[in-house]
Amino acid sequence: MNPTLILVLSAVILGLPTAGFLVNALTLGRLPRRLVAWMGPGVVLAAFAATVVTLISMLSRPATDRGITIVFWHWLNASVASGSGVSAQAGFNANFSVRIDPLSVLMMLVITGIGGLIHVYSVGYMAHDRGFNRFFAYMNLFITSMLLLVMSNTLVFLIIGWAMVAFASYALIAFWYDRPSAVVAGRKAFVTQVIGDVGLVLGAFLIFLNLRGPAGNLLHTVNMQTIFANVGPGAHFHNGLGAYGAGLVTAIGILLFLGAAAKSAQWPLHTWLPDAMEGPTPVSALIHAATMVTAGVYLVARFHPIYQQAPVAAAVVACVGIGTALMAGIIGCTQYDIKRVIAYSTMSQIGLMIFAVGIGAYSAGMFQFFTHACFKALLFLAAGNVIHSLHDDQDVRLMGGLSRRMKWTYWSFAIGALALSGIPIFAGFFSKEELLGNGLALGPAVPWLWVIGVSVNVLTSFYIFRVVWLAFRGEPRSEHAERAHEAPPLMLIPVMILAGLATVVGFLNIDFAGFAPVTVFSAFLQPVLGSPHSQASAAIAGLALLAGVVLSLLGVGLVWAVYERGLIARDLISKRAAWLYRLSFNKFYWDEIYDVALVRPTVALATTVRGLIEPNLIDGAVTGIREVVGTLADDFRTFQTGYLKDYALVFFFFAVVGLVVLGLRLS
Amino acid sequence: MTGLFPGFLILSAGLFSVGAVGVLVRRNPLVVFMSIELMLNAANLALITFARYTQTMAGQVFALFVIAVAASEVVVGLALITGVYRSGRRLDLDELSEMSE
Amino acid sequence: MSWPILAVILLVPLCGAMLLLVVPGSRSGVIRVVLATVTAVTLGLSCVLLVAFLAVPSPASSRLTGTANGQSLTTVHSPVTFQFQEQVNWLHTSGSLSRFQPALNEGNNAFNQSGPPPINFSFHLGVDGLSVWLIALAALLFLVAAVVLSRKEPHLKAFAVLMLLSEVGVIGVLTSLDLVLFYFFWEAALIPLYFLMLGWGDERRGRAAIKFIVYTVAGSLFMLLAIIGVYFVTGTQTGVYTFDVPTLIAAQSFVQTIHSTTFSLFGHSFPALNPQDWLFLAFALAFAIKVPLVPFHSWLPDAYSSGRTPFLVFFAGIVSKLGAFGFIRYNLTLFPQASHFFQPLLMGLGVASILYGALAALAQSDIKRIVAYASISHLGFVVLGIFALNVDGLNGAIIQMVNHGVVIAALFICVGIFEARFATRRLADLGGLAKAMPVMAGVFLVVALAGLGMPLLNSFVGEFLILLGAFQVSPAWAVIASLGVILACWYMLRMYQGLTQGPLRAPGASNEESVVQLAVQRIGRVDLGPIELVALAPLVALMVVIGVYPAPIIRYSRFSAAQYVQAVDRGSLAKTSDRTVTPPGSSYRGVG
Amino acid sequence: MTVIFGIAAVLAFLGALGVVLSQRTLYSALSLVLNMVSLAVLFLLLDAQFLAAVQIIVYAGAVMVLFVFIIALLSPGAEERVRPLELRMLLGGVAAVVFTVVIGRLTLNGITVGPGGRFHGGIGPFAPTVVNAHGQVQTVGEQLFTTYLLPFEVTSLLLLVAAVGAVYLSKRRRLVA
Repeated sequence: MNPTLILVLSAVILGLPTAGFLVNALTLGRLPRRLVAWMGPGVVLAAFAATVVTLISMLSRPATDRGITIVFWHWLNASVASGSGVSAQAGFNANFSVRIDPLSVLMMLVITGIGGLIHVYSVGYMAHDRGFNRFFAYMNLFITSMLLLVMSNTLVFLIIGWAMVAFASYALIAFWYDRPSAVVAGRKAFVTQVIGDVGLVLGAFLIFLNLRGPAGNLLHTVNMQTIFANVGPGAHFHNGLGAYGAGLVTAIGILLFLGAAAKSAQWPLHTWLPDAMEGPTPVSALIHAATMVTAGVYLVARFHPIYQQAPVAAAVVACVGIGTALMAGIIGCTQYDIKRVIAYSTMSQIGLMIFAVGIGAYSAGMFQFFTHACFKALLFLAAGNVIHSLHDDQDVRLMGGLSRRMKWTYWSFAIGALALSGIPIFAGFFSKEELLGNGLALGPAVPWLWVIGVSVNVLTSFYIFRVVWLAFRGEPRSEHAERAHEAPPLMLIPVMILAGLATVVGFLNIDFAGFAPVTVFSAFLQPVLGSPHSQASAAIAGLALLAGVVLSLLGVGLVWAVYERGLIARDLISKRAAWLYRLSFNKFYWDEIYDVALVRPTVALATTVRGLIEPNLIDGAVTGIREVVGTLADDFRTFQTGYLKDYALVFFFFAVVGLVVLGLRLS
Repeated sequence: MTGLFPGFLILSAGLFSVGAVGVLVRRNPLVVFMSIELMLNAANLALITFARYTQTMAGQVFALFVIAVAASEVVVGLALITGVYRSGRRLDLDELSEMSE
Repeated sequence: MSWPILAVILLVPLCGAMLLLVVPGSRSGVIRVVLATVTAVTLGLSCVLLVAFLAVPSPASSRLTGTANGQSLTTVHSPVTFQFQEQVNWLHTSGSLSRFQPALNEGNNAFNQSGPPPINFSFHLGVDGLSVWLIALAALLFLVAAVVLSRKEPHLKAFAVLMLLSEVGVIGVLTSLDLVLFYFFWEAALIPLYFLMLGWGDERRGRAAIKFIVYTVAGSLFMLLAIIGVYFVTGTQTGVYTFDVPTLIAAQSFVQTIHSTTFSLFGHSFPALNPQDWLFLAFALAFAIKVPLVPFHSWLPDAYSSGRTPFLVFFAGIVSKLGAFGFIRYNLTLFPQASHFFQPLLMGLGVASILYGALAALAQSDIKRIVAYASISHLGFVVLGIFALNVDGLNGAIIQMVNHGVVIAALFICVGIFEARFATRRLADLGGLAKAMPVMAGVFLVVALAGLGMPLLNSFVGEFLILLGAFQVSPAWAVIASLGVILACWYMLRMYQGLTQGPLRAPGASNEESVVQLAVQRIGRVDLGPIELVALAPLVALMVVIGVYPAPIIRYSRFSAAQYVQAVDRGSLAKTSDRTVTPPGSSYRGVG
Repeated sequence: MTVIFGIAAVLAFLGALGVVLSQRTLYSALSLVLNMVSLAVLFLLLDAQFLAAVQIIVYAGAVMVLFVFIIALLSPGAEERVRPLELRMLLGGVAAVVFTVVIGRLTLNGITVGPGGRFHGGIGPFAPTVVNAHGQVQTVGEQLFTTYLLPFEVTSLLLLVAAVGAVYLSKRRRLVA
């Protein structure tokens, strides 16, 4: 790869969305809408084109030579060389550099490609919105931040991108800022993300302060390539950090995962994602399905050299992932808001990806990310069409019978649902089954995590087809549903492109333990993520594959039985196992728990500080001193007649006293 | 002559005390001013005494300055007193006070 | 630089104040023009200083030859060097001054003389990488304050004169290299600030001004005693009787204070405080009040919530930095051992300020008070960074001082804009204003994000380095301090969202038109006016530039930061190894 | 010599008492004149002829004339009698007596001048004979215009300010009370 070419290309890729944002922001929303409608998606699609050029240029090189690091500028350097009476002191130093390699290019392709489609869709979706320009400013800012996140070769800039996407996400969730619920949801998302950022920052500190080079010298670097090159076996972190002891790498792994969990809505930092559906639907598709929420997966995959050294941390990652997948699946079955169902499905699917990268199946996790980006964006955009035509109704109980009125949308949504459920030939089938298959050979507690993962399949296909049935089939249950109409072409074409992608991209990687292997995808990522790991034997893998498909179909069958035929009563669960239903419907009460355990104590503490400590203790101390002084002053007050001569008298009197004292000493 | 040295100083102290008492007890601003002049003169006497007995010039020169300061003080002070008188108030320092509550 | 640039920087505002005295008070336009010109010239000069600072090679450090407890003759260099030094002897009490003259350029043997020490102090100015930025920041903030100063401000002329006088005081504090001169400027700055606080602001300003003056004067009295104490303690131990800062810093190499004596309490034995410790505490008290650190902060919310915007721009922006500046310049260099001894105390106070300020900000209903407590929280970070006593912490603290000045000034301007338009400071009274004032909402968003430490904006750089520095000393403190970042996000968003988002409301107005009408009636416009934009633009630009490319500031500060670390490390030769994260030999400090 | 000193001292002291104790302002002023003339005599005794002359001219001449003018102009009536044994009077009187006694004791017992005396500073070059040989006025003048030039100039400034101030204050307009 030609460094100059890559420099220019990456500058273009990062610069175009930035420019789009700046132009929109600095003109203070005065640009004509038509211009913005071209510029907003235009910059992203142009960045996509540049990414494709990068990809082509990369593919022309041998697989061993597909990574390149480009330094843009020195961000800061606090080190001092010796001289002028100062001995050398090493301080923090960091460059702004980007890393172009297969993993980052894959992420860039998804971000700019799917992001571009969603931008185009947004032109239609937001056409009548008052904040059209503001919307595209934030969207472009998000693309920039997300690209920064995945391209950065410096830990600090990864953190910067990490926090900037959080801001962009906040701004877009609270985009309709006159809705109080949107405002609160935005704040919740932002604060949760900042918690994750802090974890990431602390992890970065640990790496920076403790990483040693081959000679045993401290490296003090935030350059990610240097970090990865030196964390492998034989070049360990130094374990001298007092209380951290031998668990240093584990601590780093857990701290980094704290950031990943916040971003990817994994337990225990997951509660913001469903609320984030307050934002416009394209936002949900772009940020809360395709790109930002998968950043956690990217982070763990990118830092796999560290997780390979920290099996405990990796196991924690895997367990949290699979646990979140199960929990979100259960919650998704009882929700009525169409976007929230998809949001919980996102949480669940990302749980599976996190599980994959936790057990070491990095390439499988990334493949699931890739297909998921296609079909989940598809589902959100199709749901967006529905919501748009129903005038912002999101409750599936108010829908019904839309398949006749919105045929294209219906079929697209159905393809998305099939892909999500992992029904064969659709993208999700290839990625998810491969991913789950790894659970039979890798990670902790084999094969029990696989058992959980594969049983999530039932839930997945159940909740998504439940939405398909409730929303699209049957009879319309509201006026809006009766008057629903198909979306305009601008919003339909991106949906259909995504539907096509969701059907075909699975064929990029067919890897079922030796059945007709096609390994385009994993071979592409191999230079970064290493070879796919040994799998279970072909027979067991085949059985597992079969089990997965059967369970998915079981979910669809259940929906058919409950909603189409009425063979099983709808309220079976809510009657027989009311506690389970309530648990699911109330999202396992996490919001309430956090409210009681964290939010309220903090607010109570703050109120105490303001209402009690400030006026009584702090000001009180001051007032107390003043009162003591004041009382003393009252005693002396009889002297303060206000007559100048009395003051003079006192002065004279004491001057004489002083003189007497002096005189006695002198004589 | 040397024997008179304490005499000059005691006289100076006595004059100063009398002047100080005058400042403290009299309420007529004119008399208070005169008492201040008394105190300044007492100080002058001390200055000149010391100058004479240490055979230096500084005391005399400073006595000269004191006279100049006293003169300017009287000028301004008397102007103030006439001003106060013209504004129709009684010439009584205690009644003129604005500092008492 | 062949001309005394520092003295000129000091003189320009002073002459400006005198010039303003002859302008008739009714000519408000002329007054504003003169004020803006004078502050702009000062800013220009400080920019010249910035440029020249890097061009001029760092001078050879002050040398001092002396004996440690009369043992042997050694020569030490002052670990901290200053540029653009200007020195004029001001007052001395001995004819044999030359014997005691600070040994700036050649070593001398001013030791072991008998008899009472002469008192001499000089008009000695100089800058280093720490103060050079603060001078520029001060000049900028005074210019911004001059811009936002309304021509309808009552007693405009008095305000302008007092403002310029306080600029003289502030820059004097930053440039003086003589303890007496420093104290003089420290107090001189107080007087105009007191009158500015007393004369302009809301109805509670009187109480606020009294509180402020009592607090700071109480603190600085202790400092005055300590200045005299330093003079004698250093003098008796090393024979160097001087108020000259570089000489004093060099002389500390000879001062031996070991915590050898102990006293016991409740069965534990504690090291007894020695004179150095008391002097450290006296200085620290003065600076802690000025910063302010948490138990000493009670003057601040009242002062910040009652003051007028232009006053707050420079008062909150630069005056609170003087405390942090004092910590670095005087506490670290003059009492290296005590600095190490009290490191846990000061870091603890820093962390306490961070959390306490953040929590208090979270519960306020008055937007100005939110900003006031936010300021306490942010300055806690600065102190935390300073007393990490390492390169990263100090660099972070220096850059954070600049950042905080920029951010807090911008926040007060923003809050002042809302207050001017809707005549209320209650958060609950306002809401959804982004609809009525979109530009303002955008600018305010950037400012609020900078306030909560958003990456690619300036505060992030400082907080990151400070936390990194603190982490090396104590991971636990750093983790607790980072809770402050989370709380900052919370209270800043609470204020930003409360003002600009949610349903539109303002006192006496229910819909968009009436809100606009109300504001237009009151001050003629609703969204940002050109003057306000001009005032905010440089601040916002600085936030972005420092955040994206902080290298230039670090380029100035890192050399000085390394010097200060070296100065304070003189006091910890025994403690160095167990304080650093890494074992000796390959220390992070990279000795050699 | 001692006799002259005794007479002048008694007169000066009586004059001072007269200033403070007289009921009428005019008597006070006249007592002050007596006091000043006596002081001038004492100055002569101390070999300060120039200052004695200045004392007569400035004080007894200019200042006292000014006082008398003002008294005549305002003709203030008799002040009410100082209430006897008022706290003020008592404290002031006691302080005054103690002050004089202490000074007296100090000077009689302690302070001596000259070599070996407790009064430091040594003996300067301006012995009366030297001064008189050079000329009293010349000596003072030389000192004023060399060593004490700056205070001298400042004093001239002070006089100017006082003059301006007096003119300003006595302009015919309502004064700020």
